[in-house]
Amino acid sequence: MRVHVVFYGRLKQDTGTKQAVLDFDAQALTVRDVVDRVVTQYPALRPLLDTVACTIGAELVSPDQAVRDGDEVGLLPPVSGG
Amino acid sequence: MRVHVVFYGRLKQDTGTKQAVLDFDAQALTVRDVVDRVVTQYPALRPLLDTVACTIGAELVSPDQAVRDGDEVGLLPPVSGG
Amino acid sequence: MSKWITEAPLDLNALLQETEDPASGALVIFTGTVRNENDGRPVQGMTYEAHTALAEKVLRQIEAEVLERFPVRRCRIQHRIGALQLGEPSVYVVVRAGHRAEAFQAARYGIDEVKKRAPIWKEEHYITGDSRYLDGTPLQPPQKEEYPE
Amino acid sequence: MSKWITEAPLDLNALLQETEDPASGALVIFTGTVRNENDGRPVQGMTYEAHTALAEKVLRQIEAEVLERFPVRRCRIQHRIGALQLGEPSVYVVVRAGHRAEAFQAARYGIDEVKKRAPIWKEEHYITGDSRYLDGTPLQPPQKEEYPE
Repeated sequence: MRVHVVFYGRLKQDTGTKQAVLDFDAQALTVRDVVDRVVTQYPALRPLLDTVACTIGAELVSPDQAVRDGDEVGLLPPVSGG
Repeated sequence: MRVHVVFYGRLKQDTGTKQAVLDFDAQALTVRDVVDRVVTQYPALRPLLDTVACTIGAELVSPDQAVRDGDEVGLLPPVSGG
Repeated sequence: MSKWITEAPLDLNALLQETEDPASGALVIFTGTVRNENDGRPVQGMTYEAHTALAEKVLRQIEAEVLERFPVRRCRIQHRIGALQLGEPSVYVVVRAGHRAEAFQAARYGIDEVKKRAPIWKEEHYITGDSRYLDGTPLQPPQKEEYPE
Repeated sequence: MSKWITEAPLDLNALLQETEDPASGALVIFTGTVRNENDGRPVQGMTYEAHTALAEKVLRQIEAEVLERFPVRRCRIQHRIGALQLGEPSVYVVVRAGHRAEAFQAARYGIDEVKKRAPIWKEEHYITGDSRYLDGTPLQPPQKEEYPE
């Protein structure tokens, strides 16, 4: 399975990139699995995880949400609009 | 002494006029004296007096305020701007 | 066109330009507009009348009070008089502040005081052809102490 | 130009036209503008970034909530993204209601919710040449019950 990860806000600075493409061997995958892999690859994100929310497409999702092949998973730090 | 009285808002309807010119023989005159004369001339105003405020020129004045020859005295009903 | 009372249609963009302030991060605007009904009666339009000289003084005073009582940086108030059509703005209160909480509070205070203290009257015209002056708030005469003998 | 998230300069007059309503007598507008300093540091400009698809959904939700929770008749919210200069509006919340109390409350609710829930981020650029993402509010993940298995 291939998952596209997009970093928003300061997470782009923390990772040094806007997005990453991750490949998984697993048959079933959750958002939590994706986040675990992202943190392995970008350890700078670990201390921020408590405040990071995740999306699939236009939906906020919980860590237990299933991820399908080709999904775009967003990692969203605390928001500061307005 | 000659005093110009100007009616605002509903007081124009209650008196049927926008203004009145009043002549007084007195040497000294207060706003109260002017109002008394106005009410004599326009008895329809009597029940409204408790809620009417008075001006001389651009100033809100108390009933004890002295009125001079040529002053313009405004009679202002409750306000409803906005 | 006076800065406070005017017969011309109100110009929000002019008020926004006039109050421009790079140190403000929040802007709150209140506008009153003419409604198409009141107390269940269909309304056709509204005529506003003012004691213009006193009204200008009162609106200036309220602007100054807003700046004094709230930590805000700009305040402009403008009221229109004359015959207004449905939907037309009758009054603008524009407040700019560093942050939003005080901008909201100050704008609310401004319009509340305008309604209580500005010598302005509304005559409501109904589609039935008749009209009525709306009830309002009696103005308070000045306190005796302000006029020492 | 989207109705909720746009890179083009925001157009208040268009929002006012879009929300025109002859049964409303009160209009409250909140605007956020880019300030020239923050925490004592001189600011040169601000870049706004959004998760656009989610942000549009959230702003629409907030508009609907405003209409549901308050006795108001119109609500429009629009947020700009991209590079903004000092003084430029970043967000508009426009509320029309019969009367002013509810218009003020609803507009305040609208902007408070935008700041808490819209997936939008500010990067502040200082005149010293560096920049910083501002701290903010963590988004809440959906409750488990919303995704029954």
